Amino acid sequence: MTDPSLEALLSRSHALELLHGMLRIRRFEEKCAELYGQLKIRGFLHLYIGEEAIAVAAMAALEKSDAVVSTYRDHGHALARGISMNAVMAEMYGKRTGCSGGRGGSMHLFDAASRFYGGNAIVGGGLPLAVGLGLADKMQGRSNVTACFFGDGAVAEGEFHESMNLAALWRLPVLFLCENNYYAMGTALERAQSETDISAKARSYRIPAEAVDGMDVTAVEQAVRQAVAAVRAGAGPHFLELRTYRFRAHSMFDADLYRDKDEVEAWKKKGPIETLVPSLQQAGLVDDEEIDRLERAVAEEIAAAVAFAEQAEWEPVEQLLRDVCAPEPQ
Amino acid sequence: MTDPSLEALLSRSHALELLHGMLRIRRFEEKCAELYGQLKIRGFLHLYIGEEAIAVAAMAALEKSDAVVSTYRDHGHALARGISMNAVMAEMYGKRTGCSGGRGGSMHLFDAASRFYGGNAIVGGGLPLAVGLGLADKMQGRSNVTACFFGDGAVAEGEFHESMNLAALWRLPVLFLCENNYYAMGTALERAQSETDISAKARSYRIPAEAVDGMDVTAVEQAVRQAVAAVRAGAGPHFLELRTYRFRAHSMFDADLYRDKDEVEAWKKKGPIETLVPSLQQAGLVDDEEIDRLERAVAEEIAAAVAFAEQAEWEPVEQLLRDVCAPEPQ
Amino acid sequence: MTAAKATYRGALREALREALLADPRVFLMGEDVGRYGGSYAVSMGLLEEFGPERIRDTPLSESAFVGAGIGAALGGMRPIVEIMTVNFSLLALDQIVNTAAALRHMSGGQFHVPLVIRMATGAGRQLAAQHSHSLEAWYAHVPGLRVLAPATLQDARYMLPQALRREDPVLIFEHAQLYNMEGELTAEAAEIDIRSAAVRRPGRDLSLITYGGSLPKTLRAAEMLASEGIEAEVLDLRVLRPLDDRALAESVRRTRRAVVVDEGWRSGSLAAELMARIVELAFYELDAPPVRVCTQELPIPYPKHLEDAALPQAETIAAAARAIAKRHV
Amino acid sequence: MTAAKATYRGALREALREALLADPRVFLMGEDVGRYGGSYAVSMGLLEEFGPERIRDTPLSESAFVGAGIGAALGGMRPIVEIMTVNFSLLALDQIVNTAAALRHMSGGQFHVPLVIRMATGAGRQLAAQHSHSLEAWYAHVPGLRVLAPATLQDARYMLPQALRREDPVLIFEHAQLYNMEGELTAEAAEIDIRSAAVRRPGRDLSLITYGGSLPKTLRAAEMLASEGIEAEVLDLRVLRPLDDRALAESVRRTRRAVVVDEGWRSGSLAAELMARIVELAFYELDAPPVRVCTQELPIPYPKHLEDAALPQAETIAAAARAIAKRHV
Ligand SMILES: Cc1ncc(C[n+]2csc(CCOP(=O)(O)OP(=O)(O)O)c2C)c(N)n1
Ligand SMILES: Cc1ncc(C[n+]2csc(CCOP(=O)(O)OP(=O)(O)O)c2C)c(N)n1
Ligand SMILES: [Mg+2]
Ligand SMILES: [Mg+2]
Repeated sequence: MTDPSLEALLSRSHALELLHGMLRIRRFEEKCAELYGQLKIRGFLHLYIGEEAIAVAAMAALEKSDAVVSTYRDHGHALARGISMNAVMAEMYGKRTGCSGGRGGSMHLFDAASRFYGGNAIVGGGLPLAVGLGLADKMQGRSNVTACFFGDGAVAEGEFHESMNLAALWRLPVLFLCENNYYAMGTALERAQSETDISAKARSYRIPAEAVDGMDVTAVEQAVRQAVAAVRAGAGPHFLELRTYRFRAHSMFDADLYRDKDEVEAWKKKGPIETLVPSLQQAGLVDDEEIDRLERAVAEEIAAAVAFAEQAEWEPVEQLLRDVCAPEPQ
Repeated sequence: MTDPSLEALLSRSHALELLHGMLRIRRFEEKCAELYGQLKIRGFLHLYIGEEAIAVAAMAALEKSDAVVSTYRDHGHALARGISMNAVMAEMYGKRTGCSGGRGGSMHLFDAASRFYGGNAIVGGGLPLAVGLGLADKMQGRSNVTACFFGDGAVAEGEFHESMNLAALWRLPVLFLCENNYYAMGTALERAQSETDISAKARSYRIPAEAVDGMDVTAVEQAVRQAVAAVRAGAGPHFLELRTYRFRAHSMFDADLYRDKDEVEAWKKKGPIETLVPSLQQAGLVDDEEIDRLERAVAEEIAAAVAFAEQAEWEPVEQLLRDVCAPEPQ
Repeated sequence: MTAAKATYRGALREALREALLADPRVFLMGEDVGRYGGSYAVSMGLLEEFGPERIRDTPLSESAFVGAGIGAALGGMRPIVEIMTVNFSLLALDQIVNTAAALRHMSGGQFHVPLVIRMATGAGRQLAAQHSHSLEAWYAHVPGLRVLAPATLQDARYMLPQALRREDPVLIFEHAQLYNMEGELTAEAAEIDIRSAAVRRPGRDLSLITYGGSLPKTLRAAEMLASEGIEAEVLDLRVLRPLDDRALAESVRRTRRAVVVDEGWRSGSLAAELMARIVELAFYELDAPPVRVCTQELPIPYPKHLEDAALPQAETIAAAARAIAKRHV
Repeated sequence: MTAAKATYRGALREALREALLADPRVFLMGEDVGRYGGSYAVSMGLLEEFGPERIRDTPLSESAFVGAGIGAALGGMRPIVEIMTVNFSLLALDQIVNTAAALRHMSGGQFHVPLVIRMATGAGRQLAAQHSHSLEAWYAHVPGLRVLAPATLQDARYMLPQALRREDPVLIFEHAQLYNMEGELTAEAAEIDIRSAAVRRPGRDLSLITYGGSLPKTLRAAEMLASEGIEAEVLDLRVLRPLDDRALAESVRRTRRAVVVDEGWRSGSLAAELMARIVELAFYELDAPPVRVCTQELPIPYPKHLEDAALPQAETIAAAARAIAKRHV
């Protein structure tokens, strides 16, 4: 695959694709929040709203044969990766047609077909997994890339350190994508890290690293494309710190008392959809009608997904113990 | 306490003290190896031979009220810290008069009187402990320093990362002393770390760090004194990488097949005693007689320690369950 | 005896406040205990009252901050470390087992670790496989630790001061399903110890033995049984290590029948240990084999009907009891 | 049937060699498995034969390299991860419990983890508190895992290929006291499965139930008992999860008396689970309460006389057996 030029990236149809991708996530999650209020979705629900540019741009830069490792904040990654909205919504409901058979719920979206190795509810828990996926690719001479998402909070965990070192030491084809939204639950980055420049931390393992404006979908896509190309070419792991912000509370249980209202409002203005739409409009690439059309398409997709999830069946209780282990060989 | 001048450090009596300290460790461990062959000492035995300058110089720079956290390679630290050789030798035997009541053996030397918080057989396990000791000192407004020893191998562990960050973030009075002997068991540093410059790794947490020739007892003492002064003055944690080499195998079970004989021989020539003695002789500060006197004193101390350990009693089996928990309050 | 309306969460918070007020060596440390107010809102307001030195938010680094708690205890403080949930405690297990629990013995009694570790535990909130563990049995296996499971408001309120009086590590498991529990809290702390089990409901026909989040379910089961003429005694273990053999033996010898209820996975559960002890203490006095009601052996699934089916419920407890109960015909 | 002199260590090494030769997806990864030859010399010589890609030394980072093993298994490899000893496995427990064991169920059956993890376990070599754990019971508690404890040369040699044939994580516990064990090794692999317990010595008077490093001690105890006229059956569990209930029930129903021998600390030991199962499976057939011989509840001390006193020994096993055995008068 050749690297499309900046012009191509900015081409109207591609821009609309990215916008569409982000709107799908945004509206899907707004719906999820509503469904949570209606007790249709239960457990923990972590919204990605505000961070959509990262998932959409990163997935655009990956191949189908690449692997993705996600976190508990995984709806955006899953949708952008191409898991059908029906399957994701059914999973949110816990229905058997969900992308994890209903077993996982919001934090545990999985999809073998798109090599989506899951949501992970243990902060930092996905990093060693990504290292191993990269190791398997390298040992088997495949030119896949494993993209590993994690938050700024995960950077403090020991598993981050061990995984960075292993990936760098063995020059594994892993792309680390740190979604730095400046908070781990209620703990601000500067109260969690002695060194708040996360990409500098990554470089201390001799991993090439760069900080990117995570609100700028084009900037993210370009950075990910370059990094993916380098990783695929055998340059070893790469690291991107994607600076972003979550517009909503950490989870549905969070009263969000630890962030300044002004800070939140200021970031919302910088949002990935909030900034892309006017810039496309100014460049004359979209008009209101086009936006309406996209919004309608998204609304329809979501309505269909809700209907799909609503009508889907529950897994019968008799199957509770299925898939704990493989059936005993005879 | 004021910082003694370099001249003072190099003064004859101090130089002899350092040499004496190193000889005590060297000869003590040579004796231990012999006793291991005689099955007097059992379990694991990790010799510090070659690394004596670090323990001796570091302890010289610490106050009695400071705390020390060690590793399973702890004989040198314990002796230099001032735990009596009798108590250490009795512990090697597992006798009740040992510095840990005989319970711990070689890897678990403890001494409350000198705030020696022990040998630790889990690589990296002492680092969080040191952070906590520093935290207690800081919260209680005491100007103590906690000196934390660990090997190059520990640097790869997650606990290293988490501890560095916590100490730096909270500006705790901890002095990290990494004894880089270039091997973790049979694994050479360059096959364990993507970044082999350990002091650079420490700096990535915003901890002031320096690499020091760990074979030069004077250089180590000077570096530790400066670092201790800074830590005690409230500058937060400091880090020293002390470059050294172990002359013996990792443990008594190790056939030492992974190191080049020439490499070992070359390092032996750079040994801390091997280099200090001729330089003192050249400077006319010691003569052969003086060295003999030191060696005899050390030999006597060791002989006494062996006799002490030999005649010491075993803990009666009836006391097996003592000190698992405090006695139940009435 | 005055009694006031309270919640389990509020009782825990009051206990923390009291401890912080009473002893300057006490501090609380953990992820999001401060600004956020605790992931289960237990420490809400304490940062404002006691400041960031004593209500200390930590980075996500379970091993280091639990180890730092151990070190701080050694250094003369009385730390209370909150591990957000038992699920994340796996990352700190090495520090707990190899340092906190072992240090006193290993050092020949020279050092000890007066540390309290609190954590939420248990399933029942549809949090799925990685957030629904009940690993109390693992901790109760480790010599050197004391393990508590407050299942009532009174215990939530008064176990902590007792724990802080100990010279060795004490782990307190707060079942996540209990935080919202409401009830009356009396000022009677005198009866609270951290050594003994408590009979929460007397009964002569069989013993239902449980702890923590399973207590309310077990009490419901006992009511169901009572309406059928079976008088079940409910024994709340309260202390999971060391277990109160006296209370266990006393109850089982009297009722001669026992059902152990435990949210842990069946194989290797704490219930197994209780079954073993019942047999060791009262084999010849049993009129029926002791039985256990545990969580089924699978990672906890997200959907409610499957989660419910996986966990012990009042109905399954009652059914197990019926199967072995003495009938008054 | 050909038989050759061999050691337990050599049998393990042969199994590794065979696996590496048979399947290019198999590789061995862990601390010092390569240049050093394995801390217990199990993999000595394999680096020279198979090269550093397939005999892969790792940095000291238990969580990451076990997690990398899980990822590599997901990516189509058949990794064998060596954790040097069970003591360090605590640092990798999160990956094992929350990822390896849970993934198949949590993903609705889409992903599974064909990973083998080997580790040394147990005490008896005067390695003191932090290097003497026996935590098999913890792993045997976790749904999604299979846990093996080879106690014979034959099992050391032939369990691995069976483990590698499985689609889910298999943990193999090698007791450190067994590595030097010598004996005859036959080429008969056919009888080796990883589902069933094995009677290592038949007997009618009582069942001694054990596994791993306690098997030799238990067999010695059985000999002592035999010389006194008590014929003890010795059941080697071999598979600690899932337990072989059939074999357990069969043996205990026949002998009507059982002693469980387990190097774990008594409270919460695997022995507790076996006691519970014996009662569940055969309560009415028991002629005496089942008893257990476990490790005493303390961090293992260094001196030999204290370590010996802490651990199960042939004498203490025999004594426990005598106390409940049927006498042929
Ligand atoms: C090991 C572990 N510790 C604690 C938690 C509880 N927890 C869940 S999310 C979270 C914050 C993570 O922050 P970050 O990595 O920045 O991701 P974000 O939520 O901002 O996307 C915490 C503390 C957890 N899930 N896992
Ligand atoms: C967590 C842990 N993993 C593995 C081991 C086994 N082990 C003991 S010492 C050692 C090497 C440590 O090397 P280093 O930190 O460089 O210290 P050195 O022995 O060189 O002084 C290893 C792997 C251990 N004790 N703890
Ligand atoms: Mg964040
Ligand atoms: Mg080293």
